[in-house]
Amino acid sequence: MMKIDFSGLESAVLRSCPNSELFDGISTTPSFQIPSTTDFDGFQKEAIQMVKPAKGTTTLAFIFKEGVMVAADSRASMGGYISSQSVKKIIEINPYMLGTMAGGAADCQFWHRNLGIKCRLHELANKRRISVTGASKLLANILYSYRGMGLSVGTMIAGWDEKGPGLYYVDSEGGRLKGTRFSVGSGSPYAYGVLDNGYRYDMSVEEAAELARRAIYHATFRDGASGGVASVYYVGPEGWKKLSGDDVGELHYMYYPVEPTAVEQEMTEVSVA
Amino acid sequence: MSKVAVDIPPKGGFSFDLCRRNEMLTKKGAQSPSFLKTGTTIVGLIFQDGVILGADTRATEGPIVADKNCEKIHYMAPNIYCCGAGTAADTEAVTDMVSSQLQLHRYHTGRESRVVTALTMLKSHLFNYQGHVQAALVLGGVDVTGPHLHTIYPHGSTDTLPFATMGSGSLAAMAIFESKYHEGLSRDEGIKLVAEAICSGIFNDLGSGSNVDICVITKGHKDYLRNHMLPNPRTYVSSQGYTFPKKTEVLLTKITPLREMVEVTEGGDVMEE
Amino acid sequence: MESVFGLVGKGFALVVADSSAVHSILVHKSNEDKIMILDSHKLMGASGEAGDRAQFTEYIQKNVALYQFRNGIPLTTPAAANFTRGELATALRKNPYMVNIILAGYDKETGPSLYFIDYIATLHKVDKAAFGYGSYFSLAMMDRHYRNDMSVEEAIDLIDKCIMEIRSRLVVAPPNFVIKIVDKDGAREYAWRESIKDASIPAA
Amino acid sequence: MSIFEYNGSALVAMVGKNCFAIASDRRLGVQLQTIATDFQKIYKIHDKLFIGLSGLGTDAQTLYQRLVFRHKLYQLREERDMKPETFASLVSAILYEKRFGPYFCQPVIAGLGAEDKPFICTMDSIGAKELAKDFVVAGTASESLYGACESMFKPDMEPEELFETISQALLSSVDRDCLSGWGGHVYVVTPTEVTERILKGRMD
Repeated sequence: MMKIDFSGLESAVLRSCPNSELFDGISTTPSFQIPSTTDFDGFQKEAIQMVKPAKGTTTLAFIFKEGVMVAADSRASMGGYISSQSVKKIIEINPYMLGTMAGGAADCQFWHRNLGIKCRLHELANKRRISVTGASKLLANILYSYRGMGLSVGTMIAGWDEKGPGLYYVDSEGGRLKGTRFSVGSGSPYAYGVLDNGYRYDMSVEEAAELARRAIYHATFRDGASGGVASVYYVGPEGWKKLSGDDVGELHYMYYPVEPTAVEQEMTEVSVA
Repeated sequence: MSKVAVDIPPKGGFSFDLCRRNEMLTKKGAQSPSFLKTGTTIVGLIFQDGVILGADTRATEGPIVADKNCEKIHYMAPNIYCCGAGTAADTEAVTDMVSSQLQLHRYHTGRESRVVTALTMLKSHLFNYQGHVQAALVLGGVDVTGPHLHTIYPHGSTDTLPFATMGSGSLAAMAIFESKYHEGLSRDEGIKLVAEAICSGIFNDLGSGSNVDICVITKGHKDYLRNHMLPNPRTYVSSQGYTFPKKTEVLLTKITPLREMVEVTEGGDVMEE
Repeated sequence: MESVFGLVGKGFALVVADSSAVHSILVHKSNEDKIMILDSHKLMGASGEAGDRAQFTEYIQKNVALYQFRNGIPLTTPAAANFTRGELATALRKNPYMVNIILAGYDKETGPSLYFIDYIATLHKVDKAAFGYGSYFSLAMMDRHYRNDMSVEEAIDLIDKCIMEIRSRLVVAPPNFVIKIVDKDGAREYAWRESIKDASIPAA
Repeated sequence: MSIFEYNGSALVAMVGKNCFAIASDRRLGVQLQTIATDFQKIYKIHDKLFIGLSGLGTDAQTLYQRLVFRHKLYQLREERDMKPETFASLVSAILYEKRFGPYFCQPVIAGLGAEDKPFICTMDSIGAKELAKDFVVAGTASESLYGACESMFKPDMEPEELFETISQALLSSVDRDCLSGWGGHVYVVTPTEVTERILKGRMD
């Protein structure tokens, strides 16, 4: 069975811990069985095609004075078919950290859950919560170790630690960006349009929540692959709190009210035989 | 304007002017669409005093049953009928075309049409288009020279047989014919055998289904038994059907009353009547 | 990388287009005016392959003018839009023109109107439209702030927001944009929004 | 994505007690991007004959213009409106004429024939006629529409109940399709009047 050696990717900091098997969980990445095929690329191409990442989604997060605002839609689609309108795309890693889901649902859920375990192990080992920087680095390294094998994840790690609010963008191509404003998914350009224009650092929690909800709504209106419910989370000093989960169907008629007009009577001209 | 676009085709036949544009669209990665196919079991046999044709009534569009009760036994002449399998539009169009040519031929000769005339017209048309016109036909009829049964393949080749089956269900039907057919079948025996062959296609072949149509043609007389058998009635009839308490919300209503057609006859020098 | 967008305001219509002529990674020119004055009260913004764009828009302009000479009265905007769509749909050289069109016009009785015609000849009358990569950013922005009774100043402010957004978010953002307006006084150039300026050549 | 999914559409027609209803969604999209939410897909040929055209928007518009042209010629020649059955054959012939380079458009025809007997029929893109006595569906949401209509349809419904049934079928089906929806447009035609209604649906 061909085994790829990941040792080179171990992050040095964690390896130096004295008692190795307790931390074995942290350092080594769980290595899945690698398919014993000669034509590995061919196999992998079908693998990607088979579990074609449903890129249809809209997620966003931004840092502001009070903390981090995270929002996402809730639609999962496969090509033209809407497979679900109630997918939880904001994953609660731990009471102080959230991750967002874009790309493969299974990949995101599995690796976010895995990241939660690693953060817990870090707390037990070091008696203090892992920083957002540390957590996102952990995830980025894991994803990088599987680079080219077809994982599809585009996520944002948002949280609060000693240094205050933290926000990172991590994706399965190995990218990791620290930033104050991100949007991921097929609806992201629409969300950016509204987000960038309305963003100010000194916003209250309500204003920021409204801006996030509005950006998600506009993305679901224009992008066919986004829709369902706009869920908004706020990460503050005491950890995250879910602020709202409004159906975008109602949001539309709240933002753009339409009164049903009176019944119109219309005469047709006499159609002469 | 630059040119008056009168686009009535000069003399019938196919027009190919969209081909280049469609080719450009398929090159851009959009696959071309699939057409309505008749999966189909169609059969025919010769009995004592003539010919019996049979067909199922399911038309499919890929995996979807588009029509549960379509007609596959096409009228060609008072004494000739033709069952069609393959692309629904092709079978419909080619049988319509040849039936009108036969009618003109009858006016020209003042005699009853012959099955072999229809056969030659169909096969030469199909041959001209080298199988691109996807029509597989079972042609049956009784003319002055007696009963005739032929099958015609999309590329233009034909067989003359005492009993024949075509379409995706032809194997299932042929099994019945091979085991139970014998010379000199009576009318009722023939009808029972044809119905049994079609039923075997309906129940064993995915492309065929719903009901059994039969057409019995004898010297100077024909019985077209539309829906002779209904082996697959609808089983799930919800007794009280659907009622919708929460009415659909309507934004705009426009009612246009229709005038009765007014017969206007000019007075003055009305020529006839 | 090209973006063309437009919107209808109170008594006027605006068309905005980037002005870079690009050939793969090279920018031949950054003040190419892609919005054509079709006739006294019509603007036609076009994006797509350079060759097709120039050829097709001129062909339409000449034919619209021909109609005016022949019949003495100019085409209405809906008529010009339908004519353009018809030509696009039936053009069958090697393969059809690769050109997306935003057609804005002002007619006395019906006021301002904006038409969206894509390269495979789908025609639709709209209040706000956008083509190209820039459309992803500007469409949501326009949805958010657009009202159909906007004044020219408000519309220009919205256009500037869209241009800023494209410049900040689009990786290959075109540097310069031209804005043209059509209202009861006719079709004319309104302004340029340039972030890089060529060496100015004294007007010949 | 197949060419039928380029613009996205949903069409359904249903037969009631000597009346019929024809309904469509209102979205004009370019693949996943929504361009407009008031796109007209159902056209009136004459007072008692409507045609819905799903599939590629440009072909739907071209086909409509050609059908109206041929129907006008017929009116001039015969001095009467076309019966729905005849019109269905006309559409079938026009589609089949392009057998090897087809229009990517699936029509749904609904009309009141002789003695106001309701007639509905649909075709594939090369004119294979498919008459039905209960309902016909077309478009990207057709699979969901098949299910919804199959369960919701009852024979001989009065116009009000027919409107309610077709609207519920349309809205529930488009909610499962990314490419169609954004509101609904329903025509209910009885021998004495045509009622046109715009439905309030989900806009995501």
